[in-house]
Amino acid sequence: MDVELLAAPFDPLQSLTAWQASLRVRRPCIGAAEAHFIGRVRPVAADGAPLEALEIEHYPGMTERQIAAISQALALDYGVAAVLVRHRVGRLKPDEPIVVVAVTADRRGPALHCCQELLERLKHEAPFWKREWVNGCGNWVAGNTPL
Amino acid sequence: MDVELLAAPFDPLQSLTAWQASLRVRRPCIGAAEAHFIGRVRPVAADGAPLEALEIEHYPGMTERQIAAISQALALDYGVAAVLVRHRVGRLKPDEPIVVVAVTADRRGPALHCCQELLERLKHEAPFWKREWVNGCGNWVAGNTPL
Amino acid sequence: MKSGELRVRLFAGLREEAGWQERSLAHQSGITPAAAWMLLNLGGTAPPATVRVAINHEFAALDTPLANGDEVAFLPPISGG
Amino acid sequence: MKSGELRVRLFAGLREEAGWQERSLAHQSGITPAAAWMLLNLGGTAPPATVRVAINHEFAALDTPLANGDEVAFLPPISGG
Repeated sequence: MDVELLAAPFDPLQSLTAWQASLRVRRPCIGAAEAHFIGRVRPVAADGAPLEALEIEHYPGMTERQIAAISQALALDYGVAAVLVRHRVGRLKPDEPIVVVAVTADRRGPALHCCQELLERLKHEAPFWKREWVNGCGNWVAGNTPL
Repeated sequence: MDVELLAAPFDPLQSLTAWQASLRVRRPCIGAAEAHFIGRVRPVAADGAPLEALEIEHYPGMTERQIAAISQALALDYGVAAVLVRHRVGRLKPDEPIVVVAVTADRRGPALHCCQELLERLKHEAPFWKREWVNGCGNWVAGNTPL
Repeated sequence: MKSGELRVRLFAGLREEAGWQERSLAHQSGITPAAAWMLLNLGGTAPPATVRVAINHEFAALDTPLANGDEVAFLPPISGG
Repeated sequence: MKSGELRVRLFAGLREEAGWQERSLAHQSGITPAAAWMLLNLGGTAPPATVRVAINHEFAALDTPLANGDEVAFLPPISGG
């Protein structure tokens, strides 16, 4: 379980590189199956206007706790070996990474399905709120984009 | 569509880094949703014995053509922006990467589902044959591991 | 926070509508998040159905009795990931 | 390969059982992959049900008529990815 909220821009592939290295410290073979998801800021707001920035608010303490609880529960359910979550907070520009989720397991089914469900549960159960900034005005996003 | 067979060991995260850079040449924002899968050699053979090496045979010409055809068809079906496939051939040691599949799209659903189906179709429709080497003896693997 | 108090927190759109992000409230026996919402005049007789409640960083029901020193938060619809 | 010939290729376990990986065969009008399998004595009267056929790098049916110069391949069960 490797969960962190980040206040500054990050490179998901560097997070994955560091995570893989940390897994190799514990055992020579990391899982035979590894699934990742990277989410980035869309260049347009919900109404189609060009987006200036996306602001992400969270509930310090609860957000980290919820992500850790969800990750732990799913890792157990799916029998996966390791889980990584990095999630941005603060003000992001279009195309900046928001989230990376990664799961390593012995088989592709658990890796892929756990990664997908973890992402979905983060979106609905981890306290984050997005505000889209367009022409200097901020609008809170109501809920999530469809799958 | 970015498909390549590799005869030597490779680092999937470096393949992903190069692929992302190549996508950014064409447009400032690569997709808001990106899904990856990495498959590696298991340290044990199908019968549980420690594996010395995994040999992967292919059908030069047909294998590349099949992967490109599958990728193109799925990219169209799911409406995704870009697809990457790297697949090893030759003799691999335990833990070495076999395959990386990556899909970038505007939404998480198409990215995740296309990545998963592409992997499944590669496993069943791209001509690759695996031989497990244990104690100097090679055994052809009959079909795929379950999902 | 003094003993005998509850802490109430608001986030995102709820915070901006109310014009504050954190208040304390006297603890009374049997007080619930629903009662705290009314006592703080947060609008109507109850939170909208889309608002979720957390007590001490865990999701909870609107009618959970609050203990002395609890932190109760009202959370507008979540949009993470 | 000379004109009037077919090329036949075997892979993996099939190649090792037969002891060769590539042969040419005279093209005859109406010849199919199934007939080529018999003519080359690859075992039984037809390939096992798990063996797939490719003609010129595309999957094809066992009874597809082969054209002059075609490359036909017999593929044991695939295990990629």
